[in-house]
Amino acid sequence: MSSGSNSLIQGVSLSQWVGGNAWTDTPWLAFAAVLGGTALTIGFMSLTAMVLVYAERKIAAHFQCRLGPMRVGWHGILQSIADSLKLFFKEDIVPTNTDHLLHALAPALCVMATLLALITIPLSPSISIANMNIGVLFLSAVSGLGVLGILLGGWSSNNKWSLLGAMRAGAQIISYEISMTLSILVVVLFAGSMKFSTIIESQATGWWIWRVPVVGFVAFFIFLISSTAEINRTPFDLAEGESELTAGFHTEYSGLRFAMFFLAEYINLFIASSLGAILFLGGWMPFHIGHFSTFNHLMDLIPPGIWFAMKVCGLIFLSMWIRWTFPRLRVDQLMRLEWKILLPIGLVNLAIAACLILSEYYFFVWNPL
Amino acid sequence: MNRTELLSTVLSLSTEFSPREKTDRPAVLAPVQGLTDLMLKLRDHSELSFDMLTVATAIDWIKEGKIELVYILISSTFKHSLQVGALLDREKPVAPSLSSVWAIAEWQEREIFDLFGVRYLNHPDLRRLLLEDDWNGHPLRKDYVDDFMLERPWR
Amino acid sequence: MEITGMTAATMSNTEVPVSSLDERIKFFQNEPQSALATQEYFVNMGPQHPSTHGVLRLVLKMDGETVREIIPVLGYVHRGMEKKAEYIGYRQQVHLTDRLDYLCALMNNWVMADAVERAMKIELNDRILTLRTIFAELQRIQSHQLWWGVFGMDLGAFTPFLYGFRDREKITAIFEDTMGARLTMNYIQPGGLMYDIHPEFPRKVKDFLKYFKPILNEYDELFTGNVIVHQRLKGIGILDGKTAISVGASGPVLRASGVSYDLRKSDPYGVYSKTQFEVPVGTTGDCWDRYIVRMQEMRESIRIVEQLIDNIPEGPTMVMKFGAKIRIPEGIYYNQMETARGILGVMLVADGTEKPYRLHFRTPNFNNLWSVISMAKGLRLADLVAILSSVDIVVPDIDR
Amino acid sequence: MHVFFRGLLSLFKGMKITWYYLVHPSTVVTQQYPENRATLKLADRVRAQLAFNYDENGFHKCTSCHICEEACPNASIHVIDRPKPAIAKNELDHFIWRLDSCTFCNLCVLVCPFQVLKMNPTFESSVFDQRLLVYNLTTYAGATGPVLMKQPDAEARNKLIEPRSVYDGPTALEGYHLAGIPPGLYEPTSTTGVPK
Repeated sequence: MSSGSNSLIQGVSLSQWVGGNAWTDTPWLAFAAVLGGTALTIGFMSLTAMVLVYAERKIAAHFQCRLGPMRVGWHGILQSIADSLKLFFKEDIVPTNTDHLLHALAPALCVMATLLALITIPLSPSISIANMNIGVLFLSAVSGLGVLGILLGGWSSNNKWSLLGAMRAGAQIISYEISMTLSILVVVLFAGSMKFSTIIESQATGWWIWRVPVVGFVAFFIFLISSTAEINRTPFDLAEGESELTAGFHTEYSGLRFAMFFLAEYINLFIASSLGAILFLGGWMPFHIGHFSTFNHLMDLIPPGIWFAMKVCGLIFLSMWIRWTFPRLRVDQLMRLEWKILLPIGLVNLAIAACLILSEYYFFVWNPL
Repeated sequence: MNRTELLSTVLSLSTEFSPREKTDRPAVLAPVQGLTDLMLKLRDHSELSFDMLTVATAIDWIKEGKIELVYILISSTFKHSLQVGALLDREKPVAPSLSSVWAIAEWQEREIFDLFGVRYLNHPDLRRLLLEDDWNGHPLRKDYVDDFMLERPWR
Repeated sequence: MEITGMTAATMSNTEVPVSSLDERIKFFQNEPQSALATQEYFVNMGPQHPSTHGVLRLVLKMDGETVREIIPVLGYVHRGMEKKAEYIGYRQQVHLTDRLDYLCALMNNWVMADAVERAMKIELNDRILTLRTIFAELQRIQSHQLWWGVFGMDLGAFTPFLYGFRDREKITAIFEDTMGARLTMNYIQPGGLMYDIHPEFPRKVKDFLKYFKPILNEYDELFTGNVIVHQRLKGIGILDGKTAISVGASGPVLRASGVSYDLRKSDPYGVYSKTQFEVPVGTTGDCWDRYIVRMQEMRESIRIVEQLIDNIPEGPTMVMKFGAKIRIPEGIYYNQMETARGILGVMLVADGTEKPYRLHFRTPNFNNLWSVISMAKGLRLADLVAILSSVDIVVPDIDR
Repeated sequence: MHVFFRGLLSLFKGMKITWYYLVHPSTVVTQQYPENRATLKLADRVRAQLAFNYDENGFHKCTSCHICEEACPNASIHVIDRPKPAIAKNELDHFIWRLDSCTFCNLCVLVCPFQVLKMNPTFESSVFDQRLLVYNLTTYAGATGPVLMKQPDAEARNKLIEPRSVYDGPTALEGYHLAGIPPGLYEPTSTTGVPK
């Protein structure tokens, strides 16, 4: 996974856990580290997805005056485990006249893309699988792969609804990728780096969302919208749109393969939210207000991992809140929103950000320490 | 317009209308030939203006050997209604299609064709509406029998 | 590089339009060998589809996302109701009407009972009529609540669905107390009502109205005001008044198209003539108008119930007790009323025996569905879903 | 611009509503069904199960007049009677009620001249086999109550009574024999429901 191109990937913190120059000295140790990293990532991924599914079901239920899962475990806390077990043991139905190879490949591709994207996310200063210096670029490149899985899944199902869903997803994800990248670029310009840890450290004195008063917020807003569209969630869930396309691209999937799509969807939610937290909300940096040093010290007491988790949870909650409140857009409105509204705003925003940096009218610094 | 006024207006419209007995609302009988023209007259008459075809159905009078087409027309402006009947031969029921007069008649006629077997001339798309395409017979005819008609099994 | 479409066009010696890019694209799309040529395809929407509200099947001829043609295929819940009606007595017919449009079972019961009563010339007392009117209006609110929820779900918002059902449940509970059933009540019988109302009924209805009025404003805030909803509904699925009349549309669909035709006003039955209410009428006849008309109708229904609930007259709830058999004098009787979806008519052909010679149901959804065909042509698939939902079809009502 | 912000405001308004319900758990309306059996009270009039009215002695008043059978729109009631020489009339042998085709229209209850029938609000009647939805409602077949009460002599009364195995639940249809109906009394239908 990450063992190949050492020139690209620097400072793999996993190697530091193993100790010393593990990469060069003992190849089997390096191999074990990679294996362990992969296993850890997959474990983390499954766990996160389970927690997210449970959280989504509970939160959605309470938005809607329901209780949600209540039967398995205390307040249904084991519901996700029961569901995943069920999905494991379900029959894997493959319709006749489908392209069997691609049909089987599509969910794997989806999961692979999310897995690759997930390894770049640093969870705290000490926990990160691959802290690359091209983190942002790698993430946006790899997350674009996910759409291939969706397209293949829709196409190989040999079902017109699936195909429609896949086409919608393709058009949507490719379009919104542009806006998302534009908003990410703003932060990259500010921070002067594509490395996630550097971006986060550059926000020690203030988060990018308000360190540059308007530009940062606009970029965050665009990021929020386009990332919601990227991960196919309401109001942009046209690819699945159950009232229109029954289930969109995964209509013909069942059992474990469906579970893989499901997993990818929730991990994408996690990735998008953590990306938002890293780029705009300061990653694991604590919340500081100006010169209130007591308050700031208090904030510093909270460990960085918790800070990061809090921010990610906040963004995930926001995403769920939006999902369970809004209706869906139509496909042409979706495209209009991207190409006629978000893209121009994003471009102008990027230009303004560049001008601000060039003119060295540096930022309205919130708390000059 | 009350009942008698309405009826006299309709009857004065054409000599081919004849009043129909035993109905709870104003009703006339019309000949099948030229039904479309008569209906057009009823629709476009300024005082009647029956612009809505609410009911189009049929009754199978098996003893008389007739099928009666029943149209109930409503005027959306004057809110009055009229029942128009037309008697067909039960063995060879053929009637002109009214789908050019009221758009909905297309479906209603398909339904009547489906359930009574009335053939419509100049109908754009005369297929069965409710039953399967390969259904045998027309169920709302009084002499229709099939194996699946459930009676009380112990009688 | 040469586009294959260009060569095809030059080969067939057709003139390529030069006026605008759009026209040129259109030209090449129609050219069969062109690289831009599109292919229309058929797709079955239904019988098992989440937004056909039952087992309606629409065969769609699509061009990408655009719906070019709609061919409805009916009959998946055809139960031969009219045939069955010829085999059972008049008193038993009422329970069939429960199963037409199951969301306004009480109104359907009323139409059937009223048809029998008119045929037999039975005069009802004020208590029965007032109660029937209250029930009908409560049922209208209930039906519209469900429609609102389902409408939200069809537009992709799941939360309105549960809010709508939550509030509908409150009316259902009130009905359950009095009628002993939640959906298919069979409560309004020829000659009166099955039982007297539950002693708690007026209080519970008042409680409900008090609860529901602010909730309606909440509906507006959550859904009506939402900018996405505006985008999805305004100017979509326009049905002009003339077409609406010619397809025999009725109910909110007709009134949204600007035709103020409501049997409660124009041909008052029950005690509607004694109550004050407005008939909400739309202007353009698009989905948004149908939405607003229905929301407004809920408010008007609340008004009607409020006027009636405080002074329900005393009296018996069954003026004529029938045995199992009722005989109706010979003749054709047609009776129609305004249900939540439009005009439900019952044509009774009696021959003097205890069973009808022929019974025909004129159902509102049958005609309303026809209007969908003309409305949705050339729009997107998502619009078709919105239109279907705004027309508020109930499939058993169409198929009978 | 104005439109844009108004649209944004409308979105926030909707989010405010859902937020309200999230933070007010008292608005939850879910009923935890099997757990709340103790508190779940259905209205008295709920029609869920047809039952016989028995008096305190365990007798019913059915005279086997078949009016309920006539009134039933979908042939869900089948009254089987037998000659009773003691009263020179037919009397009720079996009262078969088919839940699988019943629509709970309540007409049988309404038309019964002796108020023998009633609808109970006991709703948990789901079974795994459709055939089990055929009920035999007479728990006790024998002379009707009034006839028996006229017999002061216990010996003679016992002669009027033909004790049957006590019925305690639904009986399968595809053999009426399970309901205690002797073969030949009634030709069972085929599985498709079409009379032979």
